[in-house]
Amino acid sequence: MSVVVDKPRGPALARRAWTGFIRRREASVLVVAIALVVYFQASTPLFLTTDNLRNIAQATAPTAIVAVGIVFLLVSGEIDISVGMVAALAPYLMHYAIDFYGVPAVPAIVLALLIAAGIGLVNGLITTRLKVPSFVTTLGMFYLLYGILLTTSRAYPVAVPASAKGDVQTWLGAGDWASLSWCLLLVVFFHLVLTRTRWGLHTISVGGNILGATEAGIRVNRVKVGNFMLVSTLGAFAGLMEAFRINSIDPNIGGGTRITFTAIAAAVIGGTALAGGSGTVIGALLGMFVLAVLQNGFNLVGVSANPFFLIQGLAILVSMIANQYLSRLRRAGGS
Amino acid sequence: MSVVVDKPRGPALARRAWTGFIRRREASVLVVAIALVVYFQASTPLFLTTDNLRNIAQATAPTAIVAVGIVFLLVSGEIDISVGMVAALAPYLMHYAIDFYGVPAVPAIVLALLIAAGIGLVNGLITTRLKVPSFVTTLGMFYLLYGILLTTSRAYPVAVPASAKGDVQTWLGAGDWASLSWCLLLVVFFHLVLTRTRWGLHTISVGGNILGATEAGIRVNRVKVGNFMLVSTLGAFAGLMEAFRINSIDPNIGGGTRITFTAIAAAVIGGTALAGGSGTVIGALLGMFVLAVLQNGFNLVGVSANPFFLIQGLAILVSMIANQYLSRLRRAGGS
Amino acid sequence: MADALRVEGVAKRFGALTALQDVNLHVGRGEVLGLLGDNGAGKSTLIKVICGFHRPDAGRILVDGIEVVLRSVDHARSLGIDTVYQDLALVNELSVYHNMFLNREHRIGPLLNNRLMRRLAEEHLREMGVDIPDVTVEAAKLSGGQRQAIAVARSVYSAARILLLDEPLAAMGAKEATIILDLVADLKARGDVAIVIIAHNYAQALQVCDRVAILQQGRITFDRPTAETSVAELTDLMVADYRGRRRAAPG
Amino acid sequence: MADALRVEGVAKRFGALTALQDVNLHVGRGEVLGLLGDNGAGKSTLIKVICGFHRPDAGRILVDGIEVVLRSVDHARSLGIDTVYQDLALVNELSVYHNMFLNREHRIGPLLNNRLMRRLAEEHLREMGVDIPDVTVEAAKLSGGQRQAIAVARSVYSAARILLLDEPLAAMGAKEATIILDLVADLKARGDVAIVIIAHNYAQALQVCDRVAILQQGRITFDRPTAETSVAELTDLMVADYRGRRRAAPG
Amino acid sequence: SDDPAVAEGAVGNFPRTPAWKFVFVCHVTTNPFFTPTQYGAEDACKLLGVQFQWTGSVNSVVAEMVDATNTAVSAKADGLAVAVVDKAAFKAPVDQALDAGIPVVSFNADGAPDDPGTNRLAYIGQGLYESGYELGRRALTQLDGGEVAGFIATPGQLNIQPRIDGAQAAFKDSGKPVTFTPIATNADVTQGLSIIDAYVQGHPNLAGLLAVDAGSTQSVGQTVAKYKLRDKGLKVAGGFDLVPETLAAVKSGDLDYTIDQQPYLQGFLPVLALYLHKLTGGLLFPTQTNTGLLFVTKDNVDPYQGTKTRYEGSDTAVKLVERSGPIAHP
Ligand SMILES: Nc1ncnc2c1ncn2[C@@H]1O[C@H](COP(=O)(O)OP(=O)(O)OP(=O)(O)O)[C@@H](O)[C@H]1O
Ligand SMILES: Nc1ncnc2c1ncn2[C@@H]1O[C@H](COP(=O)(O)OP(=O)(O)OP(=O)(O)O)[C@@H](O)[C@H]1O
Ligand SMILES: [Mg+2]
Ligand SMILES: [Mg+2]
Repeated sequence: MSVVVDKPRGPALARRAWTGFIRRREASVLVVAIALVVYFQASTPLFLTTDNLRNIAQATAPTAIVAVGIVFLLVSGEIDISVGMVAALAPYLMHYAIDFYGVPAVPAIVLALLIAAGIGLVNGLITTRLKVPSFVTTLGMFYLLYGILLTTSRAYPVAVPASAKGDVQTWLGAGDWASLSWCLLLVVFFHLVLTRTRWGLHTISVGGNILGATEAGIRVNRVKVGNFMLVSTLGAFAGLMEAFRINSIDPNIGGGTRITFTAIAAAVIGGTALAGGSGTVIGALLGMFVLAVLQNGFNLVGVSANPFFLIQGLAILVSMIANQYLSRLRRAGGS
Repeated sequence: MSVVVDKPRGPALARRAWTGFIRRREASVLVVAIALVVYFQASTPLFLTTDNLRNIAQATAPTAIVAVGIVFLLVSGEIDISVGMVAALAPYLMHYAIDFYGVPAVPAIVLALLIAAGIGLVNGLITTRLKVPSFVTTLGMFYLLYGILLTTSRAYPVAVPASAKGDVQTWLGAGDWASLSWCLLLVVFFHLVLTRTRWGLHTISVGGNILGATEAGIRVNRVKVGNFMLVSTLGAFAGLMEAFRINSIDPNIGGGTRITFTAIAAAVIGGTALAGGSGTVIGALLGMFVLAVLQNGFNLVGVSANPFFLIQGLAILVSMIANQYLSRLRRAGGS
Repeated sequence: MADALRVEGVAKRFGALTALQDVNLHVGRGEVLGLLGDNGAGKSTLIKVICGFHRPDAGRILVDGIEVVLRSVDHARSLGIDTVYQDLALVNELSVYHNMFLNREHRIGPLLNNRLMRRLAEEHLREMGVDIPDVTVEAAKLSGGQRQAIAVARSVYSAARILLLDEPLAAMGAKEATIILDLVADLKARGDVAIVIIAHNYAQALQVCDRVAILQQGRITFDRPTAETSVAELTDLMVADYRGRRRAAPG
Repeated sequence: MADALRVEGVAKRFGALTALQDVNLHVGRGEVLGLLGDNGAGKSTLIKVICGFHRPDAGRILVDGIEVVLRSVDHARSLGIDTVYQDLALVNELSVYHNMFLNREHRIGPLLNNRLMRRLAEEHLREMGVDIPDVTVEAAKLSGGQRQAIAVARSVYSAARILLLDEPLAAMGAKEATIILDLVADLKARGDVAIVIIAHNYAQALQVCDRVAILQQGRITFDRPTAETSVAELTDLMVADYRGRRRAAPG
Repeated sequence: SDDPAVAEGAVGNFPRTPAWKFVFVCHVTTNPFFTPTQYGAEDACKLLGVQFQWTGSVNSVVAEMVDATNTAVSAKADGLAVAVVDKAAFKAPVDQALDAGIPVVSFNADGAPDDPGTNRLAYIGQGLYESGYELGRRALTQLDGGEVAGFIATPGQLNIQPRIDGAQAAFKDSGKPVTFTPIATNADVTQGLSIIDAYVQGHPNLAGLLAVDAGSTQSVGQTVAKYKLRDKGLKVAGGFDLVPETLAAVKSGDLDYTIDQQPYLQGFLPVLALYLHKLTGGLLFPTQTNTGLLFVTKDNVDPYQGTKTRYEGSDTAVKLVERSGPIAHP
């Protein structure tokens, strides 16, 4: 069939860069994010101060890290609503290990991450082997972990263990830009994993066409279980970072389902399909950034709680309609 | 190809009834539900008292009604997380109409339902026309409605308007078995709609194969929008019923996302696929019943707060693993 | 009398790719037009333009001599246009008989007349020589040919006046294909249906078509009555094109 | 030397439906076996049993004379068994070239070698005479024949030693079909590959097969060298069965 | 609430001041408990020609509150009132605010009972733990032993968990043979009602029913009425907050008491304290203020029930509440 590909006219390089940008799926969310930044900076000159950017970074990073895992899991066609509870449990696990069993800080953190991975493994096995829908599996796991958390912690916050203070705490969350640095590192790494490795390709295949993936010999269960483990581990990491940042181990880190919910929203805003088969890690970061900017910006401007939600709701609708409009433009313009 | 269909041996009628039962997708959840009832009745003789059954009925009915709508929407391939807020808003809308604008009770209720349908319409149009993913659309709508609810109600509960007391209140929720009756009525009706009408068939088609449904000339957007309207209206109805039952118009009716979340869980437990294309209304009712029995049973037994969640989580996991096991047995045995 | 279906100057682009360009076509009532062409030539795209699935970027479509702007598949169907899609448009989650009557359900009042549809589905399948023991089974469980049979039955047994068949025989066994061709011939004999059929098997195509058109790289390059061509000529034409390009291309 | 592939007494049931019953089959290295049969006869089911997708309810499979219990498709692939499925097993969300190398990706260290895969995909498609201008496009956007070409290329260009092709030509144009048959002939000429090919077009099948087997209602009813049969005989066989059943059935 | 009233001129006997903006960081921003608190803040702001912003977290997510506090510091707020529900987490943000010259008071919650944690200038409110303790102590005046259930909507959530811990401690400290069982209800009041209903049925020998949040309290009242538990040996029922159903239950005797923490003052007084600190260049230092706790019982419920008032959150209108007769005293 006949192919009439548009040839770049004018200065080729700039044009190619532009088309390269416009073809990326994340382009439209990025434009929305930039528009929001411009809007808030115009509303208040405080928006782009270092202090405030740090605030935004700290509000974006942990949820974005969870969102990275959620992207993989959603792309593979599953969902995990227990990850917020893993985030809350992980700092307690570290605390128990250090304060009750005398484990040094770093091994205690590794232990907490390993246990989280184990939780993901259980979620994955129940879902893939015993065929319980992942929504239900992880709902059960959510309550189970909530119960464990409440009974072991007596539902009360505790201080960060002394041995974890200092460098460990600074590097793992308390430092001004620590959480953002980790977040960017993980986003870049997992962006590569999703787009440039077999694991990513197989994750997409499993979510896009599970029958086809099985027929092609992909071990679909292994891929799914792996992604369950990934999301739990990242959730635990985000929880630890938050505990270090707020300098308190709190049963409400993650807010129950809040962090999961927001991470899913970030992923979907960034272009991940709830039904699986497609998604982008960078998009999820941008999606989370958009949500954090909306939260921060209206707070900075000084909107109070009750009207806040009204405005936030409207802002989400308007910016997401703009986002879809832009991405349709993109698709019409691109190939 | 050769067909060797098992012929019924023994008493044909009983056998046919049994196969008819076993072939139903809801059979396995029903077995789980019955097992739970037996278990709790064995644990405490109070379980099957009228008082307690009424209590279970009242805990099951409103969420099950929302779950009916959720089933349709999930089957059609979309999701609505704003419905809990619609449930909270609807009683206030009635209250505003009655107490501020002097509308009589019944028209005020109808008005509240109509406005809810309008909210569903907006959700549907933004999702289908403007192509915003429904998770994001309804997230925005959730916040928007929350803001409207908070600013107009000042987050304070109000009493049920005098003109809505009496018969209206009794029939619409306060009566001992009112909510259950409505629930069963709606479940039966919408079970028929889903399985025996064009609307149901087209809903399944749209969620199962949207491209194919479009090719077959089904107006997919209309089907989706209709289901958004359905879920919002049912949400409003559930909210009104709850306000009448607890005799207070409270911003925490529905618990924000609690009712939505539980309704989705009920639907999924009952056999509805999160990814769309299949689901059963009766299954969702049974799913909700299972969740309500678990809650009620352990409360009746007297499990205290912190371990409660642990036990509930385990119970959900165990009964859902049993459920899947049973339904695999069923499929192996059936056609 | 005007042609049942006439396509004038239709073009369709997908982004930078031009799938159809200045396509002209006509089919009369009681006529069967065979549409041939390489993979990716644009045949299915043309069908999807005619059935209201795609909007053309240019050109017009005339039904019974009257120009129509097709807003949707539904709209096209209300004009009597019915289609067997290459991808079959089946819903895996629905039973065989519901698929067969999808969007053309028989009803009693508001309720589906499942009993009737079941009976008719069994009849149709029997007529087509396709053996599906239980029409209440989900479409997902069927074999490739059984699936295609349902899609074909859906349209062939409809009251369509313009029938578009996109490779209706691709997955059919030799026997089943013969039966379906006979059914098409029956429809043609009725004299009031215009049929467009896409086929890669030229022998099968020539057996039932009155005219044959070839689509190449989005353009109609050949349009002649069946009597004036042959399997050999058609095969040659396609292969000539292939050889020519092979010579021209650098690779 | 033992047959490359031998199937003994294989049976497969789906619930109450018996899809395969006591199937025996063998293919040697350098041999092409044509598998024919009505729609729903069980051909694809047999392929899926051999490739490790379905577990047989009875019977055994021998590869190079050694009995194997296939735990998964992956396991079968590790034994050199590769398949073109009737449903193609494409992932719509992935690009053409990623689909073509799905689960057989070329890599540099842990990263995919996209450049190489892109180049090879373009080469393979060119060899097959299929025109897909941009191999980075998603598979969802392709025409039916283009999709099938990817699925066929995926297996034909693999290093499989037992190749199972389930209607690999169903959606292919006349030209493309010829080329693919030539590719199969080339593989056969290499002498170390055993090939099973399902086709409804008997002429095409006979052109490349050494032996032809017919599957009817889940049983092998015919297995003969190509030289001892003909298109006419095969067609007759199928139709005879059809007529016979027509007479027996009450409907 | 954020009235754009700008100090055009001086108010009262005060000099003209900039339109200072004070930020309240609350742990449950949309909870009805704090509706009168916001009115209190609003009224104080109107009075003084300043503004306030009400922000924080909906579900007592500390990280969100810390974010909101930091944002307020970035936004150069003129004063902060923070519900310090976690003694460790707010230390750094409060110090940062103080370093930036922003006065900070805590309201409603002030770290742990033994340790405020932060360096806030003063605490204005009534401790959550203490109020829970009072809830239990009051119950102990009506019972000497037996089973007591304490209902909590969301265990682990810092707006109410300390209350239930306080109540539990009160029973323990009393040394009386009381078994106290905390029971989780639900953020959704309708579910909470069903849960309490089930628990009560399963435990016919209950001596006391307590609740630590508005939803659970109203549901306790309804359940007591429904099963006529007063006739079945229930000795005490009580809880928190003043929503209409709760007041009706107190009136009818289904609840013995409900605790009014005077939330209006928890909004009004912080604004006043911050204003005076700013006004005097820091000379007037905010002082520790106990906003008190009041038991609403059958005897004094009438004015609460009869009057819809902004000062209890049940009305928005600004109007004088008349009273007459002697003021009850011991
Ligand atoms: N939705 C779409 N988006 C982008 N490109 C498309 C789309 N649909 C078809 N195409 C492209 O348009 C061209 C024509 O496709 P079409 O399906 O019409 O071919 P066809 O003639 O039916 O081929 P086949 O014989 O293989 O079915 C192909 O190159 C195909 O990749
Ligand atoms: N997963 C399944 N569940 C239930 N029945 C199945 C399943 N797969 C196939 N069948 C049934 O088994 C029989 C054989 O199917 P199969 O796909 O093997 O046929 P086939 O010979 O490949 O036919 P075709 O030529 O139409 O592709 C059919 O009746 C089909 O409906
Ligand atoms: Mg085509
Ligand atoms: Mg087949």
